[in-house]
Amino acid sequence: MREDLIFSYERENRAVVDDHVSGQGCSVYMDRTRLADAAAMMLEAGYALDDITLLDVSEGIQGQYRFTHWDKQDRVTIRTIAPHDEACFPSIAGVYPGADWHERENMDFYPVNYEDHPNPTPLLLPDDMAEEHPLEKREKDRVSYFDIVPGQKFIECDSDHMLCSCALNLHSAKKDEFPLRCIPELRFKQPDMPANMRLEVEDGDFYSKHFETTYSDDRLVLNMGPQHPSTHGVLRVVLELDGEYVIRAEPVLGYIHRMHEKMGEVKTFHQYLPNMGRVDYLHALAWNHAYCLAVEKLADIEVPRRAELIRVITNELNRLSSHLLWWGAYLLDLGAFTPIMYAFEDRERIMDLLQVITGSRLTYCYFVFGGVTCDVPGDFAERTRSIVHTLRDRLPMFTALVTENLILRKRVEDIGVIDPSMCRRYGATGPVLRGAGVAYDVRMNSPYSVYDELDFEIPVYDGHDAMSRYMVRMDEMAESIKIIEQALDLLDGADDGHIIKKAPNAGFTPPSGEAYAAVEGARGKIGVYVASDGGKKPYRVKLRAPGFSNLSLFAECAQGTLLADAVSILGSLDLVIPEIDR
Amino acid sequence: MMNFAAIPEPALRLVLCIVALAVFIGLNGLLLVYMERKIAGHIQRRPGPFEVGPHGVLTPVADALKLVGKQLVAPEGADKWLFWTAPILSFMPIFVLFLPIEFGPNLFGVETNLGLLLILAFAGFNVLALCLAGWGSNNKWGLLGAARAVSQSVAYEIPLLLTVLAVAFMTGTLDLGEITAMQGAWPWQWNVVTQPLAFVIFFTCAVAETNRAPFDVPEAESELTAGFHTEYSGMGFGLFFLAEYAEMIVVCSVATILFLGGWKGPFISGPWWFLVKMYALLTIMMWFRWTYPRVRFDQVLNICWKWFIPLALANLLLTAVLVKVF
Amino acid sequence: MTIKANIKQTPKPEAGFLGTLRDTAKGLWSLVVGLGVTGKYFTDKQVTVHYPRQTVKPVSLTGYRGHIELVGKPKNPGTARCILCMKCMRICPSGCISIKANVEKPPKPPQTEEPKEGQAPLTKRPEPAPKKGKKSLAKFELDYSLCSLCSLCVTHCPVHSLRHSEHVYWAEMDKKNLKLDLLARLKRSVEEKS
Amino acid sequence: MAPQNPLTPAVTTVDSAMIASAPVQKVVDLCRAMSLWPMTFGLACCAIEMMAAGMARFDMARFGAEVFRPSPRQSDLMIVAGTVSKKMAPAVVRLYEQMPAPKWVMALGNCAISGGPFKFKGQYGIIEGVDQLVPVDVYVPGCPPRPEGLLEGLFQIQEKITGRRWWPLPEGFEPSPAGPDSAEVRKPASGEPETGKEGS
Repeated sequence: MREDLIFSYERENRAVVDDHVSGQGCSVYMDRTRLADAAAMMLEAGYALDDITLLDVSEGIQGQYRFTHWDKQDRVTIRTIAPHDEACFPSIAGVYPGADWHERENMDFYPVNYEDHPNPTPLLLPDDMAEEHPLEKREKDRVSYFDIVPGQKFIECDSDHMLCSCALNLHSAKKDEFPLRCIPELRFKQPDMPANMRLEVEDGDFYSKHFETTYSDDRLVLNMGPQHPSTHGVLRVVLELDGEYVIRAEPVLGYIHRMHEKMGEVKTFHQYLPNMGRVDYLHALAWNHAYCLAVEKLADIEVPRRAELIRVITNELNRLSSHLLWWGAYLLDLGAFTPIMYAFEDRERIMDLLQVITGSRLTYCYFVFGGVTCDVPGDFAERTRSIVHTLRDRLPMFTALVTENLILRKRVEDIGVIDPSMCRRYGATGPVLRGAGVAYDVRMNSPYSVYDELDFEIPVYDGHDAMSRYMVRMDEMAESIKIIEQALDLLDGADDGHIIKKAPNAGFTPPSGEAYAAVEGARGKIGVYVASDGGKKPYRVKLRAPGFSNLSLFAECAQGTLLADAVSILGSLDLVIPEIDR
Repeated sequence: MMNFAAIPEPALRLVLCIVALAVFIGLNGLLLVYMERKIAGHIQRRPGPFEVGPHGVLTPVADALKLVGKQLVAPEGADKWLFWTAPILSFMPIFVLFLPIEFGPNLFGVETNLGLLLILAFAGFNVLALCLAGWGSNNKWGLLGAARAVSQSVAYEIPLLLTVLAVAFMTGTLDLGEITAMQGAWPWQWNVVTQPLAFVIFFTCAVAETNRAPFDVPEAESELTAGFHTEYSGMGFGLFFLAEYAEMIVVCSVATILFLGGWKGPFISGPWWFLVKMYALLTIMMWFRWTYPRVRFDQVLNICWKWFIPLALANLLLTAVLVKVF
Repeated sequence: MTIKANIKQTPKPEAGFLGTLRDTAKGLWSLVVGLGVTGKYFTDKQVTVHYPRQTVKPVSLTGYRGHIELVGKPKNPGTARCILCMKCMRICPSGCISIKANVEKPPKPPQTEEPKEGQAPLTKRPEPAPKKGKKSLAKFELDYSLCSLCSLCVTHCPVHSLRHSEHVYWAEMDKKNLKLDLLARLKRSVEEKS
Repeated sequence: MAPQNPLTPAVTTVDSAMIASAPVQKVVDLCRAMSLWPMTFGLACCAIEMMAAGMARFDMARFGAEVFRPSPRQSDLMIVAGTVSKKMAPAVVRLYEQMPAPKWVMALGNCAISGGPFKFKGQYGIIEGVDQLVPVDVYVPGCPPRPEGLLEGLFQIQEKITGRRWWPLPEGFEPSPAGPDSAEVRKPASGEPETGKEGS
């Protein structure tokens, strides 16, 4: 009965607007056969792909494709469902190349297939875990989708929203025109290649073997990572080199996959908080913030103004420390050893300050539902002011030592050209997108917290190259200082407590529902999707990591560059690998 | 060191000289390692080695002894013969390089009127060693590093030679002793005044020749892990390390002789002036390393072929004309 | 709403012959400027804290959370305030706290067990069900190697029986030593003081 | 990294020394302790604190340990800084095997010690403690540990090599957190105040 209902929703291509409830803009339910066309339409309309989430409910596996428009304040989710015994979706990687990784990730975690996927290999899990699907729910754990989203929350969209017409168009086409072939043995398909053309590889692991498909005498296949100084952790990039030129690059992920999404389902809402400090340990507070915002949206918690201000201040301090580390590490990639030392000097000061209130130096667990764990001490404002002043005074030194340096400029100018269309296709956000000349910042486009009361600029550079991304981050540091100072001024007037009176306690169970919250992290748009069935534990947590999308364009961006430039591009994307692998 | 000119027998003199040089290179290597780490530390506002011995002076000694005591590993599939030849080959020619250098009045190993040529010729050996190291270790990073090293060294030898030639034109000799002798004690009597461009080019090329930052592309840490010596452990790595520092000493010595008046200096000339000048140049080299980002590999070659060689040629031409005119 | 985007032009090398020349000159000068910056810092004061001889305490260690510790009662510092509500154990995300209680028969309040259990908390006991008899803390173990220092146990403790230690200089050669018996630690710290 | 069980531990056989004389051994050990070159090998959060320990404020260089070598062949100390996933495990083992003897391993942070916060029932992706793969010499707990913790770990490795602690104890240093049993073992044996194993 219910199953009928959910499938009927799809057949009718209903658009549902529930932004204020779940933070997802409008949701469109459609039949999975039409997905590829819908994606093409979305791309044409200028939407960028945020992420692809799967939700395992008793009706089947629901695919949620989240799109964002950069200019309109619009977030669209296309939802489609596939029954468990026929879990197969058409791949939209042909339209949005960024979907490639999202789909591969989903194939790792769920027993689903994506038809016509260009490269159906495991992404995050080791290749010998192909038969295990850790996020697949047991039969008895599954709940109905309507337990998560009660029927009354579906509000029909009667507007002339683009998607409604898009849905109508699709509806008018006959269903038979989009046949879906479900091939269960789709995974691990080796590309068809004549045997004599295949390079015989005796050693190397699954990924190297999978990578080396064509035969050529003068090509060198090189494994950069998982232990390599410039991959900032354990990213591995398989490179095909012709001399020093990169012919093909393929990042291999999963070396620090820490099961964050699985942990979301086995821990309670509170217990999941410390994980948020460890997804992206350089801008941990942004993840704290996104998760708390999502859960607060779910449980309809209003956060006191003072708490919001503290959140903004600490968040921006954290952004400063993250950018400082990036600056140093990037210069380290480019071969300068000293800048990172100067950057850490300032970073240490910021970390000392954050440590006073959060208790740790980088893996913060400071925000809780309804506020922050503790109020700032009395001398906090004064200390913060003096620290950001010191930093502001040092920024010109950074410019003199590095930004204007001839050698650096030659290393970053016109390197790693990423244009807006590429960002759209891959879903890149953050400084990568702003370095491509697109003014998109979650703080500006869909303001959260108290950002809309503050006066600051979103630096955007139109150069599309590594230099632009570099400049965006350098300018953002100055803007963060501005934000902090203004928020500190406002903090004196706000004395409604650092946390709501009846803060959720250990037995906290938010009502069932789903919520999505996005914040602007140092690396881009951080999105947290939480679905709850009314239990103590989240039913599903999806973390949309900006680095994941940003890295996915590396393969295209690095093609034809020099090895040294590839390193420079990797650095300019500002990667934190645990965030990508989650 | 002692006055070698007083010893008549060339053979004995040579043996003594090599022993003295070995000590000199070893001591200077340790000193340079210490100096580099201290300079790096101070530039980065930290003390650098500090606790091992007073102000950490024993740290390089500990490093050296540790490297000696390390297990030697040759990777599977490496050409063992080439693999172990390479570090030795990189270190051995260093002795020859030191022989004609005149550290003080009559303080040199071999008196030869082709000293400069000898140094330039044997400096080329190092490339061979790096090439063998990269090729022999059966490592892709090593191979890339070796390829970079070869093309860089070959390219930079040309402007180096051209600038040296300019000085040779002026002085009319290739004998390092004579070149020193033709310069005066005071800075304005040094060749650097008449050949400033040559000095700049020579010094930059010297930085590149010794694979020092910002031209350290063959061992670019963030790109090629450790470049040609990726697979070397223990003393194999130690020898490369030592050879690099020894070469730095050689190029700075040559620069001192060619452009800065060698052991001559104001007030009391002598070997101390030589050491002061040499160490000043070494300090500048280290200062470069801890300030600049690395130049990209193709840019390294571009700088050489498109800037240094034409400039050095022009300089040489001008020198030739001027020498002819005056 | 005063957030606005500021679209700027990325600095590019100047065009034309003269521009290139100017650019090159500026670039070369920038190299000298860079040397100047590092040269200046060379002579500057160092920022290093010479660790074992000096520590960053107290200013820069404020707030740092070490592993958790039990807090003794104000009057009886050798006994933990703990009321055995087990909230900390339940909320701990990594399950690093294990608590064992002694259940005694109601008629005999004085302790007959080992001395380290101390007195059963008699004053306020809102949480545990008192029907079965008095409970007293027999064991409070922390497997620090699992802890994520999230402070959830500390903030959720109803009687403030937990705090973070300042014990941050800690390294062990044996993994077993990372399991702490907090009750024994509390005892010891009291003994040391007296 | 051929397909193998991710839990295959590393091979730890070492050739015997060429010169086996006690005084030589002592000097060499001292040199080794004072020149522990770590490998540039960051895994996760703790890697940032490892970097912080190398930076100006804490400056590991003071103890001769700042030469972060990117190649395992030239390093003496592997600092496992972060969570070791099953996918990464073969690489960790391989890196350890690539290091020339004598070599030491420090497990930095709770993830490397035991899986830390990422250990839960039914976990599928991480190795619960790097000591299952490679022999660990010193454990530095914390999530992440402060850079001082890393320095203490370094001192302990030096102590393990040479048999004594070389540096004074910092102010407010707590000798035996684990309890009297372990303190017993740690009592300074030779009478010198800074000897023994109190650097826990």
